[in-house]
Amino acid sequence: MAEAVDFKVIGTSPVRPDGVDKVTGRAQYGADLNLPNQIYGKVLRSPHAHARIKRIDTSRAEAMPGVYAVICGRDFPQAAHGEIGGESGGDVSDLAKNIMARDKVLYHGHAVAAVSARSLRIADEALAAIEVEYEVLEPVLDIDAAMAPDAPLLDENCFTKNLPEKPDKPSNIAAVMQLARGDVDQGFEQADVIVEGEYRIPMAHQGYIEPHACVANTNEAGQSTVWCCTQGHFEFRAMTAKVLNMNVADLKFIASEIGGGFGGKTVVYLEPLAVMLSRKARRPVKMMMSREDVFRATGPTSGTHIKVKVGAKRDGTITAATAWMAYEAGAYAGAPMGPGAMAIFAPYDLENFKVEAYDVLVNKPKVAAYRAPGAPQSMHAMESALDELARKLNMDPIDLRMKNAAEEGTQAPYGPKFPAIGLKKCLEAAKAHPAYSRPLPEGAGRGVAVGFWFNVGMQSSAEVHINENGTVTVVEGNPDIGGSRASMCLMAAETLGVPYEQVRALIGDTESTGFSNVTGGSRTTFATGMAVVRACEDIIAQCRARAAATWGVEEDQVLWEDGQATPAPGVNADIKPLSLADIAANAAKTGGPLLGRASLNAQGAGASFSVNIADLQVDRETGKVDVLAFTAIQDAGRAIHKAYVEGQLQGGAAQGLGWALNEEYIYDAEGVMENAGFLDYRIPVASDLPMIDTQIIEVPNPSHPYGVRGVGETPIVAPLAAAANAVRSATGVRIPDLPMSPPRILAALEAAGV
Amino acid sequence: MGAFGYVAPSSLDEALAVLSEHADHGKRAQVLAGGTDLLVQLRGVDREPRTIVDIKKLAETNRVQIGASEVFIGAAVPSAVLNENAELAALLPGLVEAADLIGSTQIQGRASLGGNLCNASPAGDTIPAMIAVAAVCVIAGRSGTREMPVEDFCTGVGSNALEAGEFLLGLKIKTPAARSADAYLRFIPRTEMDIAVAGCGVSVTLDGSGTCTAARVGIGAVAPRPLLVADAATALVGSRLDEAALAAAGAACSRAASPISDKRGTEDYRRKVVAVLCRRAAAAARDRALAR
Amino acid sequence: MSKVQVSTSINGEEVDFLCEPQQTLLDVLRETLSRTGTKEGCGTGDCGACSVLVDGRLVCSCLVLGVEAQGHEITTIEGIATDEGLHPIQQKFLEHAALQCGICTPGLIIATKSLLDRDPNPDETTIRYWLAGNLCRCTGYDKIVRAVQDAAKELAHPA
Amino acid sequence: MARVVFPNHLLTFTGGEREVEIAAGNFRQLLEALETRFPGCREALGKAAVAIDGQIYQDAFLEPIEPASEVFFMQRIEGG
Repeated sequence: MAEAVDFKVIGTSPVRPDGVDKVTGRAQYGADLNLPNQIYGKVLRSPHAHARIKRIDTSRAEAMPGVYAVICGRDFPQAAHGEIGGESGGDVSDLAKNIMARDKVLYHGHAVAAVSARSLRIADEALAAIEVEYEVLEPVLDIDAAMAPDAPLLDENCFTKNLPEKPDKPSNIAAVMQLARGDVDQGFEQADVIVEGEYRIPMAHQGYIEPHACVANTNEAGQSTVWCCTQGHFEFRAMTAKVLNMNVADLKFIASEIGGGFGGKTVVYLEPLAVMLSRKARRPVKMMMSREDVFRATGPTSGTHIKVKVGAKRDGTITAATAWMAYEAGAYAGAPMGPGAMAIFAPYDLENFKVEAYDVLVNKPKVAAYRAPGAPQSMHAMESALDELARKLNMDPIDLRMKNAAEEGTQAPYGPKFPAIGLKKCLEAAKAHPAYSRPLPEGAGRGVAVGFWFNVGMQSSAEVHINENGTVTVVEGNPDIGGSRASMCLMAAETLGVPYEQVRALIGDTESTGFSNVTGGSRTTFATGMAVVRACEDIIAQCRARAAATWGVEEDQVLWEDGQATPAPGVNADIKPLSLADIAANAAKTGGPLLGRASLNAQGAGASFSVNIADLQVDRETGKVDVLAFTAIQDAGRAIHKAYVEGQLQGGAAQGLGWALNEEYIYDAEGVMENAGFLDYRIPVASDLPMIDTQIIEVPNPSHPYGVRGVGETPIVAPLAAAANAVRSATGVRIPDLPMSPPRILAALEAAGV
Repeated sequence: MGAFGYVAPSSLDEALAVLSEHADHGKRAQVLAGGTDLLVQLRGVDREPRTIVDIKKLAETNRVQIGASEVFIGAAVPSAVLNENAELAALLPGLVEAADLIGSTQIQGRASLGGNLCNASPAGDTIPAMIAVAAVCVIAGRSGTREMPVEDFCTGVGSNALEAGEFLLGLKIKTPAARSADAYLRFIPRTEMDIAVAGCGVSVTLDGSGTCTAARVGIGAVAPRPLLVADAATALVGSRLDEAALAAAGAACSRAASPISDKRGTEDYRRKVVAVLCRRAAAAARDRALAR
Repeated sequence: MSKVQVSTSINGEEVDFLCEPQQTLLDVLRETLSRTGTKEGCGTGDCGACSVLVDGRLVCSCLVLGVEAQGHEITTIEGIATDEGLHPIQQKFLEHAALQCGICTPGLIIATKSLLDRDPNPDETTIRYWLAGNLCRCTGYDKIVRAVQDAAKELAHPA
Repeated sequence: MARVVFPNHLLTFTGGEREVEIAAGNFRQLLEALETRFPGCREALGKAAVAIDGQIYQDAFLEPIEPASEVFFMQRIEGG
């Protein structure tokens, strides 16, 4: 990383290249494609949370006029066990069963059959004509009950993984994980003060506004083109190929514009069904989930039960910390308990700690990634406990965190030593921020909390084309969820030394550009950005060579400065610099079109830390919470597009506050989700929130040419505890469980007698 | 299976004829005003074919008339139109507030008092407010129109007193006298977009000394149907609407409530909060009446 | 099932279409007329992504029947920009980075237009409550509110 | 000799050994050396993420390893 930070365009906030189409309704999202001859597919879903499928009779539906195809579990190839690979992980066979149940349904809303028909109405009527006979089983809905030795089993072949020896009988505990260092018993003995807490959080959904949708078009040779909203069309292609036992080369995936994902659009649900229906019908099949389907049958994030114990000396030094954490996986193994366990103590330099984490099957939808998967839940527990610890020690909560904060060289709880990180700078900024010292109105409270996410790199490809007039087209493979085209253009413009307006970025389909992993893990600006920069460097090298050829000098006698090839000092002073446009105009004579390429597996994603300050007011008669002010401070490494970095901080804050205050999956005793809609799954609306203040800290990531750290996930982590700590400060009562809904707050206040 | 149909009668007679014809032949017809409940039901819980009878083209259901002694609000007038009517908002601020609380701006562009009432949700926001101002339902049927106090209109969760072939034409409300005012408050977890966890409408009339001479209190979302709480009114009448009287009225609301625990709130919570809302709404109504 | 013929006006153009009586206006716009700028986020009036104006009145098109469009004037996101270019609201949404994924943006722009048509100078609270029916999951609303405030200024005093 | 540390969930493949010292020039050689020492561990270790001197690699292969290097195997990290 060069010291000079005198950037021309990086750190500005220009209008995104795809903007006009998105404010005029032209941009095409998942459900916006209509093909000639298109028919509609719909899914029949289980009315039971746990049942064995005895019989499925599709004959009446198949005979209906206007019905083209009916499929159910028996029509699918047997998917082999094996890792899906890529970002999402998990088991292929589980994925296959999750998108279409075979012998058992494991949650209310689990797909059991699908139809394609001339119209949505006929498809609905066909679904109603499918007969399914179930043997209803007792649902396992509560995480503690699921872990009990005598609990009904979701999967008779589930033997807990990662134990020293394979257990002798199956259980709902799919896997355990432990992290430990030092001697916690001794650590607690050294402590002057010990706090303990127990925290429960129900499942929550990403709540992207666009329901999943796709159009699949299969030809007579079995080749399919699939248009869909996805965070990663290459990985969707891979999953579809594995689930359907197809050749990847026979599948072309085109990523539509995507209306939000937050991790929820990293796995397939509809796409393989649409391919099968389209193959059977020999027509394009369009499938769209309803909002209810999205809640019931796509992956929310885990509900959790977490216990934390922290001991410290009088001066605030933490001597030991332990955590026990159970994460709901939903119907199939794969809760984010690993990252949750690795994140919980990550901000702190601890000598003695122990974390025990469980991946637990319950009769609820299989969880999917949700923004910093696993970390908001576990760090809510730790950051709440630290708030209590600060109170017991009579210490400022920021000072307590500063006393124990990790910095460069600190051995992270998950293993490696941290390179340069920005936690201490964020804490200093929070302490100095006016939001931390301004007076609070009557009845309000202030809470602070720290957030963290690892961030990932992974594989990316990029191509840079120089058009004949010197304008630049960047082609990459990451769906743009939050303005990443603009970031790519900024990095390309900065590297090439050309104006931002001269660069356009587009997202290629799986046949027109190189492989990229999903847009997720806060990796796109980091990893794909790195590929774009390298591809631009490839262009620069080519331009220098062509300038050298034009001038009849050696390549090392040509420099690239301010978007043009210039002769090195001392080289024939009469030579006029050649701009990108000049070189492009003459490209035919110097070797043909200019095309730069890069592909990489980006390493060295930098961890991103945050500190949030929340001011909340509690109506003591109704338990209602108003958010008065919120400040999000985060280390972005380097903000490429400043406004979109702020937007990530603000959006994460809003999601975290929603999770803290109102969002939850509510189930009845039979395992039916009772609030599968935006009316009662209460995400924040505009009038619920104040302006969200942001402060971007920049501790450049040494592994990225411009210092980028991933920035998208960390913002959702700290708001949960910041809100809980603010309610504690406002009321004097610790409410350990989320959401802190009005009935829960009022009941807690009454129980505490305040 | 029958088929869906749609008619938009342009006269009251035509509307009644369609409804009667369906009633007589056992065919299902459903009246459409703003459609904000009906279309949600069509998508989910009730997809059965029927004839949809759109009453928005009738003069009567679109009428808002403010007379010296009586206010008439047509059954299909959208909330937004009520909210934009400054004269109405000044006269019946509580009722207009309640209409303004039904859903989003978008919903208010369609949703009507009449539809909110006929849908007969226990949590319908305008119903307690209408109870508070003693609104009277004007019901059209083949044998003429009949009237019914609004508190008698809802007969249970989702059921109302309309007979086959009848529909709600509008609501009549006595024009409030001097030193009379109403207020409506509801509790929701967010600031907007939620269904009431509890709601309370209060209207009061004060004499020259500020003593309450008449009151009505309606509560919602705390029983199978919105209720008129006579005991709460009794607690207010004769007082100067001081804290003690307000608390007594609130307590009466808690007693009258028979709430359930569900995804929106617990029984205990609803019982407590309806008292808080009653106190706050009565204080707001008092302050408005004093200012008149 | 017999379809009904409907004559309406969409963004100032006469449009005739056939629809089933129970089909929503949203469904007609998107699937029959391929006017896909209007989005579906929930189908139950809870998210505002399908906002359109009917005779200038803001509604959710998922809660309007296609047949009800007969004789009315519908305005959708496709009708907001003019021959002169983007509407100032659209321009300010872009300048303020008031969209991330952009799926809620058409609905928000329509809702903002209906607000500013009525109230050219709304305060922050008014803006937030008027837009409460338009869910956005990406932005936390901060930049949206700022874009609306700036658009109001621009419309009052064109630069 | 590089210091190599295993998390609990991989101890089944190392016979319970948490920490070993291995001489290797790069990660591929390290895996081979570990396979020799703990037969059958290669597949699981190859799928894990690894931190070499503080740098996390999701898919390490030819990354150089110095005699003084610290190598931590860890669970792969996902993201939303």
